[in-house]
Amino acid sequence: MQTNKTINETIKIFHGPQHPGITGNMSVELDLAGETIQRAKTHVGYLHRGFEKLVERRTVIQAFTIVCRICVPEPDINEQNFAAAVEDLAGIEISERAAAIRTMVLEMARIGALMLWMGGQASSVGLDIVPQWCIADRDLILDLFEELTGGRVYHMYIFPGGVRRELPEGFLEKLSNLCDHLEKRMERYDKIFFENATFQKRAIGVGIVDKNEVIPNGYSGQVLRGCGFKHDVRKDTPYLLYDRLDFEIPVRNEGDVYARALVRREEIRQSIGLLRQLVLIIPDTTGEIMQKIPKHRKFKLPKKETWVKLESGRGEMGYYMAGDGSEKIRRMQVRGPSLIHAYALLERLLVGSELADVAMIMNSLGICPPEIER
Amino acid sequence: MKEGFLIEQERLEHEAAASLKSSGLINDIIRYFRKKSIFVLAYGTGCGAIEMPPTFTSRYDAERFGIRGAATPRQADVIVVSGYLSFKTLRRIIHTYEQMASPKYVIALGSCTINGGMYWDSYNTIKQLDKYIPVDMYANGCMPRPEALLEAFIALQKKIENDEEPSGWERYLENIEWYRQNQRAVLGEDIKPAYEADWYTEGR
Amino acid sequence: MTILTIMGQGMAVLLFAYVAGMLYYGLYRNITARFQKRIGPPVLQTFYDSMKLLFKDEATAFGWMFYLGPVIMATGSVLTLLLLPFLRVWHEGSLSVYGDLFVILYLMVMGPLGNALAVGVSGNPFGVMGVTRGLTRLMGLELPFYIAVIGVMSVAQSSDIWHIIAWQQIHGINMIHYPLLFIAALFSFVGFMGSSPFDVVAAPQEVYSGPRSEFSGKFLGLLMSQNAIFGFAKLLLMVDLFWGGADSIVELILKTFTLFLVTIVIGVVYGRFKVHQAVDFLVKFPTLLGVVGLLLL
Amino acid sequence: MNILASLQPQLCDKFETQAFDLKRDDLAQVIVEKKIWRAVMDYLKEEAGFVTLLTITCTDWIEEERFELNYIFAHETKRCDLMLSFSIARDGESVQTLTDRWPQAEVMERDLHEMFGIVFEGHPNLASFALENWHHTPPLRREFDTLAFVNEHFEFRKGREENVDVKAEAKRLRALKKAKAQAEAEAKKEKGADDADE
Repeated sequence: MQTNKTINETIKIFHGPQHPGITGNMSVELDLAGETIQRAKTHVGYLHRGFEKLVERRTVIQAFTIVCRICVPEPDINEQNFAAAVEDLAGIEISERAAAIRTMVLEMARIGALMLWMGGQASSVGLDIVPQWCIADRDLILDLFEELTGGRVYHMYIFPGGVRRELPEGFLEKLSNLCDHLEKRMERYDKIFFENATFQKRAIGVGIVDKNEVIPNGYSGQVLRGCGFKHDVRKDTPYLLYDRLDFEIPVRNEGDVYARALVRREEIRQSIGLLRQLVLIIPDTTGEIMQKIPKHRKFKLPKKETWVKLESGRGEMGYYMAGDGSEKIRRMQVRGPSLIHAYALLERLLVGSELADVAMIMNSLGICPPEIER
Repeated sequence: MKEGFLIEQERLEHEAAASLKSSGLINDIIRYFRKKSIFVLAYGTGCGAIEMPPTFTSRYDAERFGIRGAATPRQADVIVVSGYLSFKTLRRIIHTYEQMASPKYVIALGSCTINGGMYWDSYNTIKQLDKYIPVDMYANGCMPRPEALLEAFIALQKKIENDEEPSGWERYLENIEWYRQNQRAVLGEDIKPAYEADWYTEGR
Repeated sequence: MTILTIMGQGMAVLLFAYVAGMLYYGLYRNITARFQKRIGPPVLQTFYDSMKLLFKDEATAFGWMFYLGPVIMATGSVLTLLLLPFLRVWHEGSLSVYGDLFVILYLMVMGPLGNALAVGVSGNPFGVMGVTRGLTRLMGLELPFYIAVIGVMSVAQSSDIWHIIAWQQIHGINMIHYPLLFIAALFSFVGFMGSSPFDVVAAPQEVYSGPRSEFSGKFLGLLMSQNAIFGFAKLLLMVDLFWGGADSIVELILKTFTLFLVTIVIGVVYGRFKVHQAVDFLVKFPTLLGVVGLLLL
Repeated sequence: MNILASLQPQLCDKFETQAFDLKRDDLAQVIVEKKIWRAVMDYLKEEAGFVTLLTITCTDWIEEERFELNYIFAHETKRCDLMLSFSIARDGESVQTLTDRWPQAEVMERDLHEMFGIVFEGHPNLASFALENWHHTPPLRREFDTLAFVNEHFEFRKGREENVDVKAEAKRLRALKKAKAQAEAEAKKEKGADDADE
């Protein structure tokens, strides 16, 4: 009887898919009593394109062109994961130089994604000045990408066997100038955003993640590090050149929105530091940027299975891939961090918080719908 | 009391709306205002939505042309369909489009809206957007750059000012049967999005 | 003092307030854009927007109560404007001699009530939530503002705004004499103008666009025009109460725009509070200042 | 000491594993029979320290009439992953749910139910996940032909007037090139003959 009574007193609203406070095209079904959320349920599927089916129909090289579309804000992680899985199955070793360039691309993409997150998080508290600034700063990174790969958003650059193009002339110099610029800008963002009194008031103590369920439930990325766990795929199981680079894993203990924001701020700093190291390392690296790979129809994968993962801007992203001896991939499964964050975590965090916190919490989890439903 | 979208639907199906077709000074002035002020619905339907923030922020700054975001469909003039549409989103897009107040315009972004694009053999995306809702302007590419998006907006402004052909919402009213038939062909009989009322029965 | 002069003056004030409000809000967007490192819209953009909306269809039909809401709001703001002293030289032949601070304060609540009526009919949950937020915030906003107003009234020994202006002409403006009261009122004023950090009512990331969620076309255009007029009326009230009114149009524009600039600058650098945070803040800090100001009178 | 290398003898002693495939330093695959997978999983979770369920994948081996389910676990130190695989029949065989152990399994199992039609026993809510009103074959099964589905439900816009079939055009160009090369070769030959004559 008690439950019936509470149900009758609530309002049911759909936060999304058409809503300014939602991250991408998804929706959260909320039951509200006043402004407090009683129940929350995530709905996805608005972006389902059936990538896993499309990849099965294509040859390896054809599939390569569509995998980067799986996650829009940070497409390069998909290319790297796909390439790593194919290389693992086909037994291709990439050269040191290709690995260094890949590392650089991934770190640039990470900064871009974190800048985009900063815009979303700031606009969720109504600080409209921050997205205006930081999305323009992210555009400078996209400009470098355009020079390197020819594409602004989708690069299709990291290919199984290496990377597709040599660095243009003067690229590293521009990159180091960009690092200087971004470092200077970060001080401004500290003042206007991270140390802003209104943001602190809104973010501290909101969306606290239970530390006991972090590891078993597989939360990753900033959620993990915001709860005081010092884990990062780049350190735990180093891939590419990360074991040669020097960087710290930022950790905060509070587990709330503000802790995750500070972790991200520090991650941008660390990524800038990584890029600076790479600018020095890349000229000394050797090897062909592209290994010899079989031709289109002859690129066959053996009957084997593999699982690769890396650290994206939101958490650990993994690919499962199975070959069957033909030139087509038998099965590819994408496991993004958002799948767990948007369901197991978000639904728990929202219950008991207020409607005003929904956009804050969603942004701080970094939920990216296209990688949930592929 | 009927809900808003039901009234809108009835009006779409039974009654032809008055159009401001005849030219004259007053209509010129109205068209000038329409051209100068375009509210874009904040609905990122696909990957093209990633290029919307740059378009509306300080690098490309669409607001200098009078283009700004609007939160609800009631207030918006333009809906930007940014890329591929899955069935589930198409249902919401139709719903949203019918909630908007006329005159309203549709800008379709990316090659996926023209002929399926990358996802030509995908089982869950539609291939030609203009079979389901009328499109006023296409911006092609995968994905279109912010410049292309701005150009589409400016071309739309020109179209509004010159009042060329019947614009999309007029075509939608005239050919509502044809559009409905196409929509039903892919979505089934319930075009309105159906939400399963989950936890009331589940006992979670 | 004939009825014609009253009407003529009223129309002139209304027209001026409309034009000034539209330009101010246009400049608001433009100046904000400059802070955000971009060019920003033309100054007339708010005017274009409201005119375009006036020539648009509506997508909704909820019955006459719904249509009445914007009208009540517009009536409230026009009355507020007309009952406020406009220029000091226009004392004779102005409707404002009938006005009184109590009447004005009541009229200022009329807007949210009109909103509540219309939104209640539409039944949009976001709208209802926005109205609830607006009324909750109003409680917080009114407390420091009323304290400041009581202080000003008790100093001038009158609730007539003309007397308050006259007192300021003899003794100097209230802002210098009673800075604590002015600061208390300024906090509420920033909230009344709907500027950050108190813009909880129509927060797009939280409640869509709050009470306006269901309004489209002509109603939205009317609301925008109403907002411009009401914004100017609120500026006028603050100028009358604390800055001693104005003698000429130029002085009026200077004073009101300076005050407007303050809200712009505050709005740019702060985010949005939650409802209860906003009320908490207003009830604590500005109210305390106001009470101290009252005690120091 | 490598966690996976030390796990191998323990696991193989305790259970009848069909294979223990050490793929990389940080990845291994254990293949078991379906009847013991729950016990192996419990052992992995409680005693071997593989506490995190990362994902569940399914591969459709239609030739061998089986689905291969892969449960991918991560070690608590996050230094290595383990794939636990077993096979089920393509039709009619259900699997016990994992929602009682890991809450994130709920959405993964819903996904697999929708995409492959696998039934998970004891799952609280096998409602649709990404698709809406889908009455066709579950789309990720191999027998579902997405191109046929597309051709049945959609029509494509006609290409431009000057649009040419790429394959035919390539063939034509190749033939043209060949003919040209041949003509050149003949011309050269004739010229050579002429030269020789002179």
